[in-house]
Amino acid sequence: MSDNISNETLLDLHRRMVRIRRFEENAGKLMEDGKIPGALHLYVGEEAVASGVMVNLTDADQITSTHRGHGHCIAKGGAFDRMFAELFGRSTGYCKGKGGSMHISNMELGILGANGIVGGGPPIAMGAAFSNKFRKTKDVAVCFFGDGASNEGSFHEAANMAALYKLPAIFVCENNGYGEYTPQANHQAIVDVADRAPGYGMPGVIVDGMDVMAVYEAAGEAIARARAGEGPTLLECKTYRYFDHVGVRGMGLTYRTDEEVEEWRKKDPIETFESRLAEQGILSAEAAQAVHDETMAEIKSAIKFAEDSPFPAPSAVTEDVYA
Amino acid sequence: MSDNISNETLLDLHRRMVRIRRFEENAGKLMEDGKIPGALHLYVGEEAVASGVMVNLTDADQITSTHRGHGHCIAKGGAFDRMFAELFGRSTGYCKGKGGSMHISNMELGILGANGIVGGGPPIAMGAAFSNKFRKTKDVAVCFFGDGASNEGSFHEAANMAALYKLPAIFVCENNGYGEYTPQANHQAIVDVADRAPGYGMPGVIVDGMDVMAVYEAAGEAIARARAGEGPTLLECKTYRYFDHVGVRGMGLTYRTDEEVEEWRKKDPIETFESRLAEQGILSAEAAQAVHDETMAEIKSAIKFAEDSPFPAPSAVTEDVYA
Amino acid sequence: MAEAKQIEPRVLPYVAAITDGVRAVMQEQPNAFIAGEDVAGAGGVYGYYNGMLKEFGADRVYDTPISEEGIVGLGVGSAATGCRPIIDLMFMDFLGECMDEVANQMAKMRYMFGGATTLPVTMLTMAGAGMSLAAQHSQSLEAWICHLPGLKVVAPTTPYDAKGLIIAAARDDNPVIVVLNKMSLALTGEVPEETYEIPLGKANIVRPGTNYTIVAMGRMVHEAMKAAEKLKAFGIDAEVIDPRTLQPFDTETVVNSVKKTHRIVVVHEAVRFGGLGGEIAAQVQELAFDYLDAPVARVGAPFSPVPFSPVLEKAYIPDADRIVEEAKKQLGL
Amino acid sequence: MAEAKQIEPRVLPYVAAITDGVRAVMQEQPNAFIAGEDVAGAGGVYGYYNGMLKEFGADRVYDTPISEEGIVGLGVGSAATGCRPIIDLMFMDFLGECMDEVANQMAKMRYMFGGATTLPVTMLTMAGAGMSLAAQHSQSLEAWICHLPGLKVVAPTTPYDAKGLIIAAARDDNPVIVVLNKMSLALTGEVPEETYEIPLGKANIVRPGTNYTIVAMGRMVHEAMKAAEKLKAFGIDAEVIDPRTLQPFDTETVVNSVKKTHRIVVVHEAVRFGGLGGEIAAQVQELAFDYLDAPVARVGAPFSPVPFSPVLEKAYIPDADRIVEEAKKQLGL
Ligand SMILES: Cc1ncc(C[n+]2csc(CCOP(=O)(O)OP(=O)(O)O)c2C)c(N)n1
Ligand SMILES: Cc1ncc(C[n+]2csc(CCOP(=O)(O)OP(=O)(O)O)c2C)c(N)n1
Ligand SMILES: [Mg+2]
Ligand SMILES: [Mg+2]
Repeated sequence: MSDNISNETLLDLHRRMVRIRRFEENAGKLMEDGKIPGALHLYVGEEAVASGVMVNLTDADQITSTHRGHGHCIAKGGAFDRMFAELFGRSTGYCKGKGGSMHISNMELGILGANGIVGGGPPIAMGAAFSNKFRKTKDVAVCFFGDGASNEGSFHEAANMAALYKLPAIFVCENNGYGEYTPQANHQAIVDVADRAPGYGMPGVIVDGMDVMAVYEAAGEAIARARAGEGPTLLECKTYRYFDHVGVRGMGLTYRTDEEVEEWRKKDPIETFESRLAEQGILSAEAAQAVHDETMAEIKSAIKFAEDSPFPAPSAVTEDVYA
Repeated sequence: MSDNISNETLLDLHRRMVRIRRFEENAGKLMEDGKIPGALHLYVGEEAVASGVMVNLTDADQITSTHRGHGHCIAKGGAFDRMFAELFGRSTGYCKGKGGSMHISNMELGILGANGIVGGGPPIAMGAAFSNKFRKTKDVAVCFFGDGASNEGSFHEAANMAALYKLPAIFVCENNGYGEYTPQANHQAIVDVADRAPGYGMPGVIVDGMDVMAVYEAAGEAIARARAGEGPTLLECKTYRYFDHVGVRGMGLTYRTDEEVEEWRKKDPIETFESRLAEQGILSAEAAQAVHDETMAEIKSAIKFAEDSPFPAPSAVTEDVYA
Repeated sequence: MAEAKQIEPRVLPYVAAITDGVRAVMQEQPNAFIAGEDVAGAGGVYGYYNGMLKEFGADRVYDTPISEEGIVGLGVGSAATGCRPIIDLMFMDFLGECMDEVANQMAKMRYMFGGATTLPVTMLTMAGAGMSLAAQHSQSLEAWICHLPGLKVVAPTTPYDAKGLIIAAARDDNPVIVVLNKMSLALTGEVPEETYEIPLGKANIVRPGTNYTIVAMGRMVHEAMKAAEKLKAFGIDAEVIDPRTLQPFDTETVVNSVKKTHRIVVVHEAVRFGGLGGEIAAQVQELAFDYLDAPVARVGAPFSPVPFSPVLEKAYIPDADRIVEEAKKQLGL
Repeated sequence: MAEAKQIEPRVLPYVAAITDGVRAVMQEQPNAFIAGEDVAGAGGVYGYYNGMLKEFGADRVYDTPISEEGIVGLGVGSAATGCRPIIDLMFMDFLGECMDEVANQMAKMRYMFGGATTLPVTMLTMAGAGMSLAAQHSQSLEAWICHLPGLKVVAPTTPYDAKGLIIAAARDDNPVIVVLNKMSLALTGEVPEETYEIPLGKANIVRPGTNYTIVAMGRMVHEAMKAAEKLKAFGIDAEVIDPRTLQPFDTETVVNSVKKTHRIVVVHEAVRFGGLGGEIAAQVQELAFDYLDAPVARVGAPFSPVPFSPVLEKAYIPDADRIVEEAKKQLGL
């Protein structure tokens, strides 16, 4: 266990991961049961990334998220009830039902939106980081994006500008080895997305994205650099999604082997972390279970809140277009 | 003098550079005298790049060019008369007067167009390289682009795809230190655009773009690799434009010092090469002068051809939209 | 055997008809290939490239990176040099990512080059709302591309049209964008086995009628048909026209219809303001002014992005009821 | 001193009026900054940011890389977090490079977020043909952006309008795209010293008239004025309307004019097919059907990319003569 991390932080990291895991499992089931409309891209397996990064952030720091955005929102402090309400398309949701899974956002928490556009986040995060510097705050802006997204021109432009202006921006690449059903080797000729960092004049750091402490520390360093005015970092987290690209079972395509999934599951970010915490006497198995249970209880009441919430009035369709 | 380069090739390199230089000087004058409409971006100072690359290519190899495209077209075999006719907006021009300076093209010579869009070339060249591989030719596609263009998302996407598919594509970055009036240090945090190559999984090579033999050899290697099916190369040529961004005197802005221009002019690609050729007894000063004179004679008659050529009929405006 | 075929028409869903059309093109044209995000291994996110990789091999079916500008560039550069690419833009909303390649390169290359090249690019893309995919995966943006000289645009409505228009698009030497509709994927209809072409630029009178004209684009054709049924109760015998090709637009067929019916509504799923309906209305009132007994009506989406919540999405997407409503207003019923 | 000012109105060219407007915004709004390609060191390729770097310093005026998507992202991200960015898109043609940021992010963010954010982005861009800059530097693409709920669009015609509309755009809490015209840069006109705002969404009756309406957008307003002069010879007293704001469009002013004049032509430099003229024509015939003595006419560019050669470009761009021609046809003269 790292000496630098307080027990409080360790428990915080754990709690955030559990909250994501349980939320996603439930959301996935609700979607596959036809209770949640549209498409959900679930974050299960990747919890260490969002949690490890976000524990370093305040509400004033901003993030941009992706189509696979629930984990980021939860780790950044998103409330289950308003998130579920949004997924259910209710007026009590974070976007009053207008955005849904791919656009969950909350300005008070610095969540500048999930994004249905792959590569949509980096330019916006770069703009927020620019704003932080311009307004002379010490806030940072973090964008999450996938290995697939690293091939979008928008990432390239944002990374170059962030480095040029030495902006307090962190580019967190969640390299889960696939863009939809296409393995990384079929979408880029490199293994490490971090190799792109020197081309922008920023440091590129690779971290085990299944190890929440490693992510926490690497992100912490990058964020400290950014706050100190030393510019952006590209932080690549090697991770994996357990579920299909969309939903849990998804389209049932055979684009990866069961063995591969099993190998990764052995590195499960929550289970491995719980073992370590137990070994160190920081969190017993029972105490860990209690976190899961509390989370489940909260999820249940959040789902109830969502299901009991009203749909928006049809007339709301043309509201909120303009300020 | 390199042992590998035949005298014939050396003379060819020289001739192409001279042809570009003289063409551009004359075109610039015609533009500033108001005889050529629109905007010309002139290539003077950068002749070694186009010439050094193009001597390695056949008519079947393709190039995509830029807004600063005359040099590429001339080096690829473009005829002065049809080029001037295009600049003058005449029906005998390469594009029947529809394209002008920024769109000169010729399919027989493999010139897939100058391009008014910065970063417009790389995706198209990548597509042509794909086609070469698909059609099992041994042809290569070369795109030229500037330091400024290297910040466009289109470059990023094209480079990644070319490396992924191991396409016979060469990305020739003409790093002249400026994007319009913005020095490189104000548009990217790197010094060498070639540093971006590893991020795509392709070799990055830096060459003195004022030394036509160096360009010739480096391009030759990259092209040989490409023809052998070993994939693309990013070839960065450090060069300089003597004239302003547009035209000769341009807007008269003071974005660079006279000293800087003078320093670069000392490395003039034609003068230094002529000295070397003279030293080696390959081309005497008189023989070199003859090349200039012949070129000038050809230019004069080409301008006359252009000026004597008819304008397109106004009704041609709606022709050539569809096949 | 010939008789047997006539007795049992071949019925396919829209999604399979797309596949059928693409397969016919791939078989017919040796220099055709398919490239797009997840089209090879996965067969496309809606499955309409299923089996293509297996049948035509990895040399002709390519998964691409998530690089829409690169994908269109692949199409443009390869088409200018002897290929006949079929490129896939997963959702029409992603036009934003590649609009330069589409608008400034693909559409204009031939013209800028003085006619020196052909660009036989076929681009398939998926439009439309109705699946709660929200603002960035539900748009109908045909107005953008129909405003671009140099492009052709088709919008197949039925399985039959999907196959025939894809084949026509791929045989055409110009860039053609095929605007598919995701809500139509499961729709079934007759699709002949053989390779056939639906001529570009010719509208289809889906339902002949005498005293009212409905011009509907893409999926809205089906809503128009429902509306026509409902309008019967009011003594209205509506003619429903599916333009099939949006660019070049078959104004003549529409105007001829109006000269007969004297009343017309134009329907599309796109936002009404600035949609293609405006162009058609403007043309109709210009060319058939004296025949019109009422202003040309238009039905389109309201002026907002596409909302997520099913309740809002339903309020958003034009449907048969809204067409009937508009018709009744126009007919004073 | 007050009298002295009244005696000598302050006359500026359009290009300086832009600067004047931008300067007023920068002075008024501490969180405003300018960012774009060559806007700082060079003052913009047409010089309308001249002096900004000197006056406001490098903390508020930024040269950017050639990264249009990044530039708009800079605008969106900073506007959502407390800034009021003025971003420059050098040529409107480059919308293709950043259409995702414009259409899928900037226009939709507020809506997708359920109204939780404002996005006070002002984007200046240069449209129009006439300088032999060919197909990729001459377009008028306002139809694309006016079809996007969430955006506002203005098109200043005169120096006075340029300043006043830029100020209004920058004060508005929504993204506003200011479509400037390069052929108007040298055009002079009165521009008051003080900071003033031209209300968004209100058309300007540039020339009142009685028996013919010309609605003209952007630079075409000047051609419309010339046409109005020429039409006098035929007993036509044309009313010329400059919408000033293209989105939201002031239909009311136009319709009221038509109710008086009974005949109207809509003019824009954009390609006629699919241009905003279609929308306006459709609205006018819908709302003033019974007042129209002739179909709504439209003048726009032919269906081709913008050609380079001056001869072709002249044949391409709509002008006063073409408006007169159209009017005469319409009036049976
Ligand atoms: C611009 C754009 N292109 C394509 C898509 C379709 N799409 C949605 S998610 C996805 C894969 C993204 O891969 P990656 O960035 O690695 O993220 P992951 O899903 O693996 O988390 C694709 C192609 C999209 N939403 N936006
Ligand atoms: C997409 C796009 N953005 C901006 C411009 C305007 N522009 C024309 S040339 C140029 C500078 C290009 O710099 P670089 O790529 O270094 O080429 P150089 O002119 O130095 O040869 C710019 C910004 C353009 N033509 N296209
Ligand atoms: Mg991924
Ligand atoms: Mg340069």
